[in-house]
Amino acid sequence: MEAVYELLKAVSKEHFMENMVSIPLIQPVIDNLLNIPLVGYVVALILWKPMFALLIFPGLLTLMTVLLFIIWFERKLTARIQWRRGPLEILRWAGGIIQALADGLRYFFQEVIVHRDAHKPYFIQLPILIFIPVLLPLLFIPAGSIVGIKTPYALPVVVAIVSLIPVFIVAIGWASNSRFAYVGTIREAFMYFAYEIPFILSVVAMILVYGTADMTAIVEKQTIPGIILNPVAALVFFISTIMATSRLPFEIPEADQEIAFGPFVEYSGIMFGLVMTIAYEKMYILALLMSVLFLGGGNGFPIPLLGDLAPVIWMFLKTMAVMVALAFLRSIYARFRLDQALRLSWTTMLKISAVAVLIGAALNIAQVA
Amino acid sequence: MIESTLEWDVRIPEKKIEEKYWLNLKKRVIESGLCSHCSTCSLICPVDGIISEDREIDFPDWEERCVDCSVCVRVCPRWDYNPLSDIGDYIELVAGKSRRFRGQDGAMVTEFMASALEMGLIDRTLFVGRDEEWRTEVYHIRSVEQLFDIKLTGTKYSFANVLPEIKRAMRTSEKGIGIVGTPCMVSGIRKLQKEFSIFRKKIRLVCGLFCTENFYHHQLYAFLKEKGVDFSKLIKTDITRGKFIATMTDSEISFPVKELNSIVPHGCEVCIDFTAVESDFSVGSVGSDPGYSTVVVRTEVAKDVLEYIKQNGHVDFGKVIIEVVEKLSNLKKKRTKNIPEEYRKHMKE
Amino acid sequence: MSEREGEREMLLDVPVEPPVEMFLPIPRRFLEDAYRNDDYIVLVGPQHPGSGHMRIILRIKGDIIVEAIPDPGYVHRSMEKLAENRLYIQNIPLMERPAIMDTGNVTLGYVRAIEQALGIEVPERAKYIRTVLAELSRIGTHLYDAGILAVFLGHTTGFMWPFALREPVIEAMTRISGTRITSSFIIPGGIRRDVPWETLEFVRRVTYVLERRLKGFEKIFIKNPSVIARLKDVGVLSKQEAIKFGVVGPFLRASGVEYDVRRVEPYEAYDSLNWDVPVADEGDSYSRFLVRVEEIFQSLSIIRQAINELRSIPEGNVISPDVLDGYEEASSDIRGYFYRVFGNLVLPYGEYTSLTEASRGTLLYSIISDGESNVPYRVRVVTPGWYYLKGFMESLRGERLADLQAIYGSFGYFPPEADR
Amino acid sequence: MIKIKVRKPDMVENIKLHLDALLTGVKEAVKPGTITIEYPRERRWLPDSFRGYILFTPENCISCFQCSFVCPANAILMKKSENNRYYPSIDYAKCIFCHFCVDSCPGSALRQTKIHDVVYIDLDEMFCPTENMINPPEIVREDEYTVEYLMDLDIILKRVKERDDLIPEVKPVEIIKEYSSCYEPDSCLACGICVSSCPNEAISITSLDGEKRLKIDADRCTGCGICVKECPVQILKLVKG
Repeated sequence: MEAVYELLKAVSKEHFMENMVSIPLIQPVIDNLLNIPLVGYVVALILWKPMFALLIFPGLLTLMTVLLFIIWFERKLTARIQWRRGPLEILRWAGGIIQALADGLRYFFQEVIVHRDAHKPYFIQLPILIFIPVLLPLLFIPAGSIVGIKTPYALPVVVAIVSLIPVFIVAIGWASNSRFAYVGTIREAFMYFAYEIPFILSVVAMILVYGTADMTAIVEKQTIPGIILNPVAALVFFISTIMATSRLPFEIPEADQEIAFGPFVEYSGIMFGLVMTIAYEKMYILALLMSVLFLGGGNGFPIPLLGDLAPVIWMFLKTMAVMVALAFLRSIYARFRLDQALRLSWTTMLKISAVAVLIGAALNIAQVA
Repeated sequence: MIESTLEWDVRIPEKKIEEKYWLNLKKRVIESGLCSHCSTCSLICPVDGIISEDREIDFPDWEERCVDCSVCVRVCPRWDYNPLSDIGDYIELVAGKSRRFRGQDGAMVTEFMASALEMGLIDRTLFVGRDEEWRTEVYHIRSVEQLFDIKLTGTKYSFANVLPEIKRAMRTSEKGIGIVGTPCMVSGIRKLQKEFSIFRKKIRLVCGLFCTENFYHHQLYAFLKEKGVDFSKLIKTDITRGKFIATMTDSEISFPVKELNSIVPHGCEVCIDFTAVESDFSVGSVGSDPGYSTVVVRTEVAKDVLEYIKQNGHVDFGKVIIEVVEKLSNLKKKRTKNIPEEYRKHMKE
Repeated sequence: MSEREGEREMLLDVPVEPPVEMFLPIPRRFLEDAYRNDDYIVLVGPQHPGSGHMRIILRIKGDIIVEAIPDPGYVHRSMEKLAENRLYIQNIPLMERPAIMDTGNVTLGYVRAIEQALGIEVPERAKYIRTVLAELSRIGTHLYDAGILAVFLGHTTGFMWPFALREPVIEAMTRISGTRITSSFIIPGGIRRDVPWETLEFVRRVTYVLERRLKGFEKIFIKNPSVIARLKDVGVLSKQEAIKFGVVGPFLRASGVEYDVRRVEPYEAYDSLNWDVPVADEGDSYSRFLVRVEEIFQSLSIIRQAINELRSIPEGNVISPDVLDGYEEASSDIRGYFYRVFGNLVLPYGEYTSLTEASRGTLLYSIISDGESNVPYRVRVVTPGWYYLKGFMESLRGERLADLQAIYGSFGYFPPEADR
Repeated sequence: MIKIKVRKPDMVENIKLHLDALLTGVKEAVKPGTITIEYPRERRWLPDSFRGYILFTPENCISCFQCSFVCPANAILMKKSENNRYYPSIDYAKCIFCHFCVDSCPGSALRQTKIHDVVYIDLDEMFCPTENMINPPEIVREDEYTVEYLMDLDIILKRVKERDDLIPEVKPVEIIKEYSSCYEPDSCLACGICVSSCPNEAISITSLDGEKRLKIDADRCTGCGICVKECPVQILKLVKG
């Protein structure tokens, strides 16, 4: 009886309203909506901070928007640098901004071909299962007071889950049973080992700097952004992000001119649409992480009218800045050879990340003292 | 600047039958068995309709294509047949053996043409070569080096398509053309030259061959095959002392030439010209020692070539026994009886 | 190779049957030997993920290429045979086809062989305009090859910029000849029509634009650290090797041999202009690329000088009167007389050979004429791609498989040109 | 001789080169040197000599076959028209736009246009008979602007709101009068092939008693040279007059 009561209390409107996103600008409208019986419940649920984090920011809605935007933006920016026009014909007056949506729709209606030699169940399941490690970190990333799951171990958990993604990609490559996919998979695995250590070390350096692994606390502590506190760690994190999302100059596993999109070579239709967006989703998560660790997350000028939404907007802008920087690199660099990339990460990057850890440790000692 | 005109006349012969000229020719020459397969008509036909192959001269689709221009009749040596015989007029009579070339006998035809090429008298000459089955093929010779090819020398006893090739040679030759042919071909060329001035200018040297008869290739081939001649081994055919001799790499087959009478074409039966009387010079193996060729030089042009040869010492000269030539010429003259009555009146008494 | 010294060779005793049902243009023993020694045979191509079609049969030990065997001919179109049934003049568009971006040089080579046969001296003005056209094609080809190299390295901007930079070059060609690439503008005895002064001034301005934009290109691609890392010390051909394997053109000069047909046997207006032959010593992929970049700048300078010279040559008279043969009206514009002048062109008997420095190296044309027909008896074309194919394959030896693209791009190998 | 020397860049140089590349990228992103043209809406200005679609004026054609003879791609077929004259028709599936035909045409009957974007439904459609060559093909023009590349230290795209005329005025070729004449009447075969080949009925043949008389009407002769080519004994020649 007690348990049932607890449960009812947990799913009641009042419980949601206790921990609700407050937006002073539209508060009267929300108040009115809350009074309508069924609608009120839904509104309360959505505005419940953990649910808001899951659905709106940094969750699904923003993810979708960012995906559609960044793909278009990347193409547009590249085109601009390359003296071209980029996607234009779809919704011409807006510069072809819904190009990615149109492409997605086309993928959706395209036939999905599973070739004879592929491991059929894995081939189809893995691109869907990969969304678990891709989406799960979103629950732990705070935007101001909005956060899905608040835990002191948020940072290690996010890093651990993100590190799972390459495992799925390797599995996808195996299931594809194609030479290009094999080569791409091997390259992915090599790259994975190479960038993971500097990546984790740079995160460790930042944990040392802040003395905590709770992301909310990290954001709160950043009166000076982390990038100024420990620029070396920021550099290592940024380069590892490039490697992890396989952007140029480290677009080695997917190298379309060499191995025709590597592990994803056999996919078509909406399945290709899914696997193609993995890199972008990963990029989004790592950009969020970067903005939390180095750019002060949701910190910024408070905007009283927007209330809890202000940090959301600041964080969104910072994240976008990181993503644009990543997209920008695509038109600047050529692709390194695999051995060069490996040498870079196992020697230079490892050294720099060690320096970053030392800086972090020094700062930690200074703080404690 | 060449004089040119906008208006000119062309004389045309009279028709014997009120039909196209081709039919006149076909009826009066080919079907009456006078045609010697010299192919002059095939050379001159403006629509390239008259075909000269290993069969009787024919114009298969004449009803549509023939433009009735009369040239075939104008050039045919047997239309108003003027049979010639004997040795004819000559300036010099020599027997020779070329030091440069190897041929059936003295290789004097090759030597004369090579010398004419060297002198710059002609820049092109037509020779007849053969393939593995001794089919005749016409070669355009433009340099002396080409003449060293063994396939070009030696006697082939079947009709060759020499004259139609003149048309092609005419277009590209600048100095002149030298032609080697049987007496009937020589007559055809002479008639051609009489009618059309460009041939007078271009054909500079005409060599006649001593000839008793010539055969259609398919008939000769079948005949020799029956006699046991292996064409893959055949290296030489010759007629001497009334015998046809086919020399092969390992053996020799010979039989009396009379046996060939069954396949002698009609055109040869009415021919009495053994030495090609109308040519610039004629060459044959008759009348000289084995390994030597008899040369009858008839015109100044050929005389010049002979002088050139003498100067350069390309040839070993031998003895000519004119009686043998006369004997064979007279032998061929016996065919006069085959010539239709109306043409015999042309003959000199 | 020094990296491999510490490695230990390992024999995997797995019974593997070499594929027998597949046709490979290599000796069967080679295949079996490779399988016995645990080497891989990797077939790259013929659908090459870059330009054109060509297969490279690689024997690989680990990641290192032990031997590379070319299998060209996928785009062989029997140019030489086709040329034997076309009029001399009709062969000009045909000879352009193997390398259409290099139209100026390939046409020039063929036409010069004809001119040699006919003993024609080309009018001064035509000579300079032909030089301008040839150098424009050279710039266009080098830019094209730079673009292909960039796309092999995954550098998309490095691909797009040269292709965009070709646009002014092509615009200049359009204004000169009336078409973008296959100009067929150079004809025996001169050029098809005179080029007005405004167009030449436009071409001169194009050279400045190119120079300016190439500076940006240098920063983003040529001197980009990632590009240097991929190209430096990769696919090295020493001076001796380059000579031994018969490498030609900029690739030979990149190995330290100063040989340029334009210098050795000057044709057209090259000996009256002031220019340099760029040479590098390293012979690696990067210097092969840099030599061509430097050649672009030299070409720009040549064009400028040629146009300055043209200022003092009066307009008109761009076709030699020797070839016009009674149709002197056409001396500044062939329009209306083209067939009458060239339709029955017959070369005198003999063999005529011309050497041209095309963009990718020495280009040889050899025309044999029988002296009487209006079609060539034989046209022999040896394109630079064919010359340096062996050197290209040898430079692959001992390199990593992933460097194949970089070396391929650094040679600017263009299968249609090599296969003809 | 220019010696090109390259060293492997050291650490400091490397960072400088990285920054150079990144800054160039940023510069282009801020102020791009775009040279792309939005083609159907804009059109590149083309010079009058541009080699595009070929137009035909039958009045100027003398049926000389020269365009057909010179075509390297065998794309021109001469077809007999209703007035017994032969006119060219072009197979655009084969045409390579070398415009040898245009340059060969002695009477300016063929002329070039700037039209380069005609769409055909299938290969058969690409065969363009004479009657379709007289008028320019139907093309839908969406362009409102004409863009010209100006070169003034950088590529400048000059956009003008006007439609470029795709059919330029071409100065006709100055026609030189030539006529056919015989320079060796002795060799004439009287075959009449020249008479039947003449597209202008300028040569006549009349039979007299035992003779044939051939006559060239120099005024009617257009100098096309077909009889010169056709004559089996090659005794005709074109003479300037």
